[in-house]
Amino acid sequence: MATYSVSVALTGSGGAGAMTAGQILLDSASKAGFFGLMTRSMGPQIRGGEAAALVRISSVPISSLDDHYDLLVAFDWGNITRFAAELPLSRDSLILADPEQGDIPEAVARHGARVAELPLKALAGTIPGARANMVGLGAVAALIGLPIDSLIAVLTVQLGRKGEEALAASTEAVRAGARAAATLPALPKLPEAAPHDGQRWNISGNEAAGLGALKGGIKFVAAYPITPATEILEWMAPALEKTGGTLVQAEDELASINMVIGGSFAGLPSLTATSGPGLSLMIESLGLAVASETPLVVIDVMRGGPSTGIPTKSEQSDLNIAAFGLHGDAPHLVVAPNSATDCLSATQWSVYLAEALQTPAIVLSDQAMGQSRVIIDKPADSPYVASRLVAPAGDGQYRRYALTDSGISPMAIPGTPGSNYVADGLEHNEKGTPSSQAGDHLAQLDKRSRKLDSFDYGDNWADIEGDGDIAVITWGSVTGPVREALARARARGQKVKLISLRLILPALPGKMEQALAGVGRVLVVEQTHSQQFAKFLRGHYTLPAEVSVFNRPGPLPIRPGEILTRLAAWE
Amino acid sequence: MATYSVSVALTGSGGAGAMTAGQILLDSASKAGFFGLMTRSMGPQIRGGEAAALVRISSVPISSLDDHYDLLVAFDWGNITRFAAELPLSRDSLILADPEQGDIPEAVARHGARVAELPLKALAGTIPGARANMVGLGAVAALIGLPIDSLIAVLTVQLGRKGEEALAASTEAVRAGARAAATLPALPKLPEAAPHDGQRWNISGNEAAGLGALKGGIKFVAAYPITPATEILEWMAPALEKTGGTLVQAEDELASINMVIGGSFAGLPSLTATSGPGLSLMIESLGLAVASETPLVVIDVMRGGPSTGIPTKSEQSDLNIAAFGLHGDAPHLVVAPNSATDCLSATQWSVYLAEALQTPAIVLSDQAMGQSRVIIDKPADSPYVASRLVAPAGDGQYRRYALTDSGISPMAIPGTPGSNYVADGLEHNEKGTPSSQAGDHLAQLDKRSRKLDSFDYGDNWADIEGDGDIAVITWGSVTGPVREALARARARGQKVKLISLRLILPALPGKMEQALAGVGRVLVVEQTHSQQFAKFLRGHYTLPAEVSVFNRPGPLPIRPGEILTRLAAWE
Amino acid sequence: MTVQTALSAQDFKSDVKPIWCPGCGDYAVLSAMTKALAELDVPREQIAFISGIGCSSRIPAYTNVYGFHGVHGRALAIAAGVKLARPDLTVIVAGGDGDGLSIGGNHFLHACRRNVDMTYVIMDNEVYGMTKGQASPTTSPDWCNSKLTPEGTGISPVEPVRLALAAGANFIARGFAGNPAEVSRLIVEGVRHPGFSFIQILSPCITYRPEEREWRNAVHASGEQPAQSMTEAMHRLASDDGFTTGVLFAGNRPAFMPARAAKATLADIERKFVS
Amino acid sequence: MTVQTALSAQDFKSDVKPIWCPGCGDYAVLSAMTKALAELDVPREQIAFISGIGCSSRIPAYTNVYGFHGVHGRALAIAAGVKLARPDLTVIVAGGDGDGLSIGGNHFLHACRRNVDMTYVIMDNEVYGMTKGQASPTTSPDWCNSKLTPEGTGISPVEPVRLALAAGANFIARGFAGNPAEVSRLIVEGVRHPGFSFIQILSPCITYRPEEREWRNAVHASGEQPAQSMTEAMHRLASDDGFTTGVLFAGNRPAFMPARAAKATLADIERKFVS
Ligand SMILES: Cc1ncc(C[n+]2csc(CCOP(=O)(O)OP(=O)(O)O)c2C)c(N)n1
Ligand SMILES: Cc1ncc(C[n+]2csc(CCOP(=O)(O)OP(=O)(O)O)c2C)c(N)n1
Ligand code: SF4
Ligand code: SF4
Ligand SMILES: [Mg+2]
Ligand SMILES: [Mg+2]
Repeated sequence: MATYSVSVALTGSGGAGAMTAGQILLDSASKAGFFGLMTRSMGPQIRGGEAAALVRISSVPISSLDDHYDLLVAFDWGNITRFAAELPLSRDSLILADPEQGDIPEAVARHGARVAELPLKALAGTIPGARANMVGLGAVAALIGLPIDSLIAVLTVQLGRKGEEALAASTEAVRAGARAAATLPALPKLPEAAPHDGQRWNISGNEAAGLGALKGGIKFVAAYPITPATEILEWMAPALEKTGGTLVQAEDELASINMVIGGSFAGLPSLTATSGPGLSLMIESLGLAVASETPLVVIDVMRGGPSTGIPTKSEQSDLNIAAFGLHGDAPHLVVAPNSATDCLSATQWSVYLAEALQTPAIVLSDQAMGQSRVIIDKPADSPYVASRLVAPAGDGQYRRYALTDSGISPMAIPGTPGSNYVADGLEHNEKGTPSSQAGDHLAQLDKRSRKLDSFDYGDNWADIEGDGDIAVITWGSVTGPVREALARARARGQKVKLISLRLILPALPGKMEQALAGVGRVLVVEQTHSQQFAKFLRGHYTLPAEVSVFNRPGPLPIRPGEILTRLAAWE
Repeated sequence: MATYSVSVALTGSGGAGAMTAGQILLDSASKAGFFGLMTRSMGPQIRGGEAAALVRISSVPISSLDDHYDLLVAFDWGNITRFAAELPLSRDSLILADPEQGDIPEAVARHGARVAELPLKALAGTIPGARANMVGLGAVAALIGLPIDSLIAVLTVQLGRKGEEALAASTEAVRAGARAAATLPALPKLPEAAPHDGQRWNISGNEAAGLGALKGGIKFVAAYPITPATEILEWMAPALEKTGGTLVQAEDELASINMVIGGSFAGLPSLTATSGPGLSLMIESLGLAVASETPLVVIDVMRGGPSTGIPTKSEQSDLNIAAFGLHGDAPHLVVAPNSATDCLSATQWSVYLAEALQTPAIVLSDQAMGQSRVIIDKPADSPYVASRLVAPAGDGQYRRYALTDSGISPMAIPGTPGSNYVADGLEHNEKGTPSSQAGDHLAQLDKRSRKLDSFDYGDNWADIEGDGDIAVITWGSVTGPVREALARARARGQKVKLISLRLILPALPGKMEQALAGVGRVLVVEQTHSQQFAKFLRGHYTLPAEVSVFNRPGPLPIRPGEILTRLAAWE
Repeated sequence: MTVQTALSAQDFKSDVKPIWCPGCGDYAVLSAMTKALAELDVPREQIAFISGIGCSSRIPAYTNVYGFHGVHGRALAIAAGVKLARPDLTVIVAGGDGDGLSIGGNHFLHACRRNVDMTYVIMDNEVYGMTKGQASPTTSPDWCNSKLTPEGTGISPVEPVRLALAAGANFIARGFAGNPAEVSRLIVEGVRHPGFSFIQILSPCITYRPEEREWRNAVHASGEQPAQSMTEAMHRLASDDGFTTGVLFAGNRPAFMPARAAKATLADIERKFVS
Repeated sequence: MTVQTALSAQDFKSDVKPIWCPGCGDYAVLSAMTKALAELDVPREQIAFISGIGCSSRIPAYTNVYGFHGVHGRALAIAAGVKLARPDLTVIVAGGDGDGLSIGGNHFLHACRRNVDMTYVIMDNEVYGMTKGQASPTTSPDWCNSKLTPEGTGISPVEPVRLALAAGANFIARGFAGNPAEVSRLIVEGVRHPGFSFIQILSPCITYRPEEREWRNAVHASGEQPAQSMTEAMHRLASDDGFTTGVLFAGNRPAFMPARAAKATLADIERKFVS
C-alpha cells in the first residue's frame, strides 16, 4: 500500500523532544529525496509546555497540510486537550502511544483511530543515553517507509559535535524503534523517492521572506520583535551584517517604521517586519510614506486577532487593516505570498514594486507559512531587484512631486547636488511646498493612484490554474489546501479554476475580468471570521452572480477535504 | 425679487475682520428670525493670513452650502487665489470690492459675476473709530434685506463691554454701509422671517458633538489636541468640570485612548476626540477595546488626508480606517452624523450604543460639519443615555465573557465584591483566562459579532426620505447638499429617494434591502478620491444593477447643483 | 457594603496557573505582591491591577483582584484612566523592562511627572522574555546572546530609577526578587505613599539570562534613609551601582487629582447655545 | 563631484515664506540655523534636516538642504534611519516642545541613549503653537490660558536638559532665540560633537505666550566650562534655574554606528538552505 504523502504528528510536553524529533524527521525525508513540510503547534508557555511537530512527507512538492494525520505519536499526553482540535485523525490513522503515559485522552480517542502501544520510554531505558523521542522516530520511519539510513545520516551530522557516544545512543534508539515497529499495524508507505539532480532547500517561510528581501535589494532594516515575525529579523540580522547592510532594533514600532522611512529617504531600500499589533502602530507613518512617496516594505506575519489575540496561531484577519487601515485616500501596495516558498519570491517582488512605485508595500504573510519549514526544489532566480527612478544633480528647480504621465517622479537622494527638497506628509505642490489648494490636492491624489493603477504587474498579480465554470478565489497560505483540493477535484473529473491573488492592492479589475471569463460560480476560501476577503472582492471586483464563501477563523487550518466537500456540492 | 436663502462670502487678509463680520452677520440673521450656516476657510498661518467667512442665511432650516455665493465682499484681495476655487460665483452674483484694494484677481473675475465698487475703507475713515468690515456688513444687510436693527442689536450686546464709543462707531459704520448700498445693483432679498415660538440655537458641529456626548452620559475624557477636533475638547473641558466630570490632556493619542479604556473599565462612560493622524495612533488600542469588550467613544473629525494632509479642510476619507482599520476580526460601531445638528444626536446615540454593546464606537464627523456654525431650532430631546449591563456582586465564579444569547455579558465594575476579573486583549474563555483554543476563539468571535448584528438599531440607522426608482445613497456632511438637491429634483417632478447612512457599521443588509425595494438606480455621493463609500456599499450590501458614483476629494465642498446635474442625466 | 475579615496572601492568589518557566524570578514577585496586598488590607474589589504585555505582564491574572491585561507598553495610560475616573480604587501597575521602558517609555516619563496616585512595579530582567530573548533598554551593551543583536546592542542601558527621578516620580525604590520580604515591604510603602510610586524589581529571567542568578551576590541594601529632596536624590543616584535595594527617594509633591464636584447641570450648559 | 565655493547663511535659506506669526521666536532660530550651516561649511546636499509637526517643525522647508517634514513626534526616528543608512550625511533635527517631549518623548529618551551622531534642536515655547495654545510638557502647572486646562495643568513641567542627561545624551546645551549668535554657535558645536547632541532653545510664542517676551530678562550665560562627566553634570543641573544658556554638558561616549563592511555574498548566505 503506497501513497504519495504521509502526515505525522509528534506530540509531548516540553522536554519530551517532539520538536527535535520532527525536525530530524523532516531533514531525513529530505536526505532520502522527499519533499516535506513541518508546522508546529505550541502552548502559551515560554519554555516547556505541550507542543506538537506536524510533519508531512511527500514524493511531490506540497504546500498544504493533509486532511488528517496518518500517524500520531504521543511521547506523553501532557495538556494535549488544549490543541487536540488541531490534530484531526481518521479511522485509518494510527495512534502510537506509550502505555506508561496512561489512557488516550477522549479528545484524541474520539476520532476512532487505530491504536498501537509501544513502550517508548522503557525501550529507551534499555539503551544508555538514549531518549524516547529517538525510539519513536525509528518507529515512525519504519511505519511510513522512510529509510532508516537517512535518519542515521542526519543524526550523524547533528550529533557530530556531541561526540561518538551521543550518536551511538541515538542511533541505537532509532534502530530499536524501527525494530519494534515491525509488530505494529501497517500504514500506507511512501513510495521510493524519485531521483533528482537539482538542489533541494530546507527553509522556513520566515527565512524565505528574509532571503527574498535581501535578494530584492533591502539594505536597511529597523524593527521591534514580535511573534511570529521575529524569526525574519533574527535571520536577517546576521545576514545583513555579513552582506554590508544594517539591522537596528528600535524602541517600538513607531520608531521602526519611521527609521525605515528615514533609511529609504536616504537612499537605501528599507524594510521592517511585524505582526498585527505592530502593524497597527505603524499605520500613521505608513500614511506618511504614501504622502511623501517614500518606498518601503512592511512584512506582516499575521496571527490570531483581534488585539493581542492568539500570538502563536495563524489567521488571515489582517487583510482589512493592510488594505484599508490608512486614514485619508492612501493608495499603496499589498502583496500576499501564497506558500512558504512564495514568501521568497513575493517579498522580493514587493521590494521591487515598492521601489519602482515609491510607495509602501505591505507583505501579508502568516504564522502558518512563516513558521512552517519546507523541503523544496531550489527556487528559480527572480529578475526583480530594487531599482528606483532617481533624479540627477539639478539646478535648484527640482520638482520632487512632478506630475508625470506614469505618476512616478524621479526621486533625489541626499547627496545629489542642486536637487535638494523637503519630503512632506502635508499635501503639497509639485515642488513639495505645503499647499491646501484643491487643485494641488487633486493633482497629487491622482498622481499617487495613477502610478499604482497604470503599472504593469504582468502575470504575478495572481496564480491562475486550470479552467472551468467554477473558480475558487483565495489568497495567502490558504492557497495550499485549495490547490490540493482542486487537484483532487480535477482527478475526479470536475473542471475548476484556481485564482490565488498575490497582488491584493491595487485591485486590477481588467485582469480579474479576464480571469473570470467563462466562470459562472465562485467559491471564496479564506481564514477569517468576518469574510474580509470576500467583502474585499465584492467591493473591488465584479463577480459572477453565484458566490459562495467558505471562511473560518484560525487557529484550525483549512484542510483540502473541507474545500472539496464544498466543491462537491456544486457537482 | 425674493429668495428663501442668500449666500455671502466675506474675505480679507488676517486682521481685515472678515471672520468677525461673518459671525455678526450670522448672529444678526438669527436675531431677525432666520436660520443660517457659517463655515470658514482659513490659510495655513496660525495668525493672520487670508480668511473667508462663508455665510448662508435662510428662511428655512438648512444644512448645506448653496451652489454659489450671491454676494462676495472683499475687504482686500490678500492671497485670495489660494482658495478662490472654494468661492464659486454665478453671473448673477455680485462682487463688492473696495476700489482702493486694486483689481479683482482673475481667479475671482473669471466667473463673470457683476461687480460693484464701494470705498469701504474710505467710508470707514470718515467715522472716528470705525472699521471697513462694519461698513461692509451694513452694505451686505441692505443688499440682502436683513434688517439693520438686527445688526445693531447684535453689536450692542457684543460691544457692550467695549463701551459706548466703540458701539457708536460700529453702528455708524453699519448705517453708512447700508446707505451706500442703495446705489448698488440689486440682489434677491430675503423674505420676511416667519414668526416662531420655540428657542433657536446657535451652535457649531463640534460643540454639538460635545453636548451630545455629555447628554449621552460621558463623564471621562482623555485627549490630545488636533485640528479640527480640538474645539470639541475645548468646549467639553469646562463643561465637564462644571458638571462633575473629568477631562485630561494626555501626552499623545496612544495615552488618550488607553486612559479612556481605563476610565471605562473603571465604570465611567468615556470618550476621546481626534482626527485622522490621531485615530491612526489609536488603532491598536481600539482593538484592545473590542477584544476586552470595553465600551468607549472616539469622535474623528475628518480632515484632508492622507498623512498630515490638509488639516484645516474637510474630506470623508477616514471611512476606510474607521471601518476596517483594526487588525484581526474586530467588530465595532461606526456612526456618522449627517449635519452639524446631527452631531449632537448621533454622538449621543453613539454613547448609548457603545455602552449598551460594550464596544468602541467611532463617530465620523468632519471639518465641514464640525467647524460650521448653524442657527437651528432647539434640538428635541433624545432618549439615548448610557446604560451598561452591569454584573452584581458575585461569589468568585464570575464569567466576564459569558456566552449569552444577545452576545452581551454583564460587566462587573471595580468595587463590586466577588465579581473581580481580569480584562484581556488575548483571546480568552468565558472567565477571561487567556486561551488559544479554536473553540474559545470561535465562541468569542461569534459573541462579539453577534451582539452587534442582532441589536435593534430602530430607525436611526439611516435617514430615509422620499420615494422613487432612483435612490441617492450618501453619508455624513455630504447629506446636506444631497438633501437640497433632492428637494430641487422633486420640485421639478423627479421622484428620488434619499438614503443617508448614519450607522456605517455594523452593516444591516436586511434594512437596506427594505430601503432599496423598488429602487432600480442608485447614485452614491461622497467626498473621497477613491470611492471609499461606494466600495464599502458594494462589499456589504446588495445594490441594484445600475450604480453611479459621484465622488470628489476635499477641500471643495460638493454642491447641490452638481448632484442635481447627475440626477438630471437620469431623467 | 460587605463586611470583610482580614485576607491572607493566599486570598489574593487566583487559581490560574502561571505560564512562567520554572525558576523565573516573577514567581517571587507574585508572592511578594499578594503578601503586600494582604498587608495593605484593601478589599479585593477595590484594587485595580493593570499591566501590558510580556511574561511579567501576565501577573494580574494570577492575583484575585480586578485587573486589566492591556496591550504592550500602555499599562500606565490605562492605569491613569482608572485612577482619574475612580479615585477610590487602589491602582497597581506591573510589567517588564521592555514593556515599561522601551515601547512604554513615553508613558513612564509622563506618569512620573503627572504624579497620579498609583504604584508601578517594573519586573526588570534586562531582556524580552516573552519574545524569546532580545535586548531591552536595561540590557548591557555587550550582551551578545540575542540573534537580533549578535554583536551586542552597543547602546548604554537606561538606569530606570535615575530616569524616574529626572522625570519627576514621587517615590522610588528598588528590590530584588530573591528577597521577596523586602519587595513586599517596598510595595506596601509605595502604595501608601501618595502620588506616583516607582519600584524597580530585579527579577531574573533564568531562561534567557541564566547569569542573572548571580544578582543575588550583587545586591545590597541601602543603609540610608530615603532621600527626600530631588537634589539630594540626584546626588546620591549619580553614584548608584544599580544594585542598591530599598527606598531610594520619597518626595512630597501632592498627587494629581482634578476636582470633580458638579456645580452646574446640563441644562445650565445648554443655555449658552440659545441665540 | 561639484566644486563648491563657501556658502553664506543666505544660501541656506529657501524662498518659501514662513507661516509663522510676525514676531515669533522661530525666525531667529531659522537665522541662527542657516548661519550655523554656513559656518559648518558642509555642502547643502550633504545635510538632512528632519522635523515633526508644529509651528517650529516647519523649519526645514525654510532652509535650502535636504529635509523631511514627517509626522508629529517621530522626527528623531526618521533621523536615526537617515544617519544609520547614510553615515556620510550631517543630520539635524528640529521641532517643538510638544513634538519632542510630549508625543515624541519616547524617541527622545532612546535617541539620547542610542547616541547616533546627530544634533537635535527643540524650539521650546512652552506651548502648542500650531494647535492654538495648549499646555506642553514644559508649561508651568499654573498657566491657565488654555481652554483645555482652564485651571492650569497642575503637573510639574519636564526639564528637558535634565531629562536628556538622565537618558544619556552626549552633548547638552541651551540657547535663547533672543541671542541668535549664541544659538548659532551652539548648533555649530553640537553638530561638531560626536554622538547625540541636544540643544534646547527658548523660543517665545508671541501669540499664545506673549509673556515669554520677558525671557530676555531671565536668561543668563553659563560662566562655566561644560561639565564633562555625567556625575558632574547631574550635580550642576540639580540647581539649574532653566535659564542658563551655553553648553551645559559635553560627554565623550562614542557615537553608535554599526559596522557595514560586506564579508559575504548572498550566494554564501543561500548555501545554508541547501539540505
Ligand atoms: C505592539 C507590540 N509589539 C511587540 C509585541 C511583542 N512583545 C510581546 S512581549 C514583548 C517584550 C517583553 O519584554 P518585557 O516587557 O521586558 O517582559 P518580560 O517578558 O521580559 O517579562 C514584546 C516585544 C507586542 N505584543 N505588541
Ligand atoms: C498624531 C497627531 N496628533 C496631534 C497633531 C496636532 N498637532 C499638530 S502640531 C501639535 C503640537 C505643536 O506643539 P509644538 O511641538 O510645541 O510646536 P509649536 O507649534 O509650539 O512650535 C499638535 C498637537 C498631529 N498633527 N498629529
Ligand atoms: S522567559 Fe524568562 S521572564 Fe519569561 S517566564 Fe521564562 S524565565 Fe521568566
Ligand atoms: S503660534 Fe506661536 S509658535 Fe506658532 S508661529 Fe505664532 S508665535 Fe510662533
Ligand atoms: Mg523583561
Ligand atoms: Mg511648542
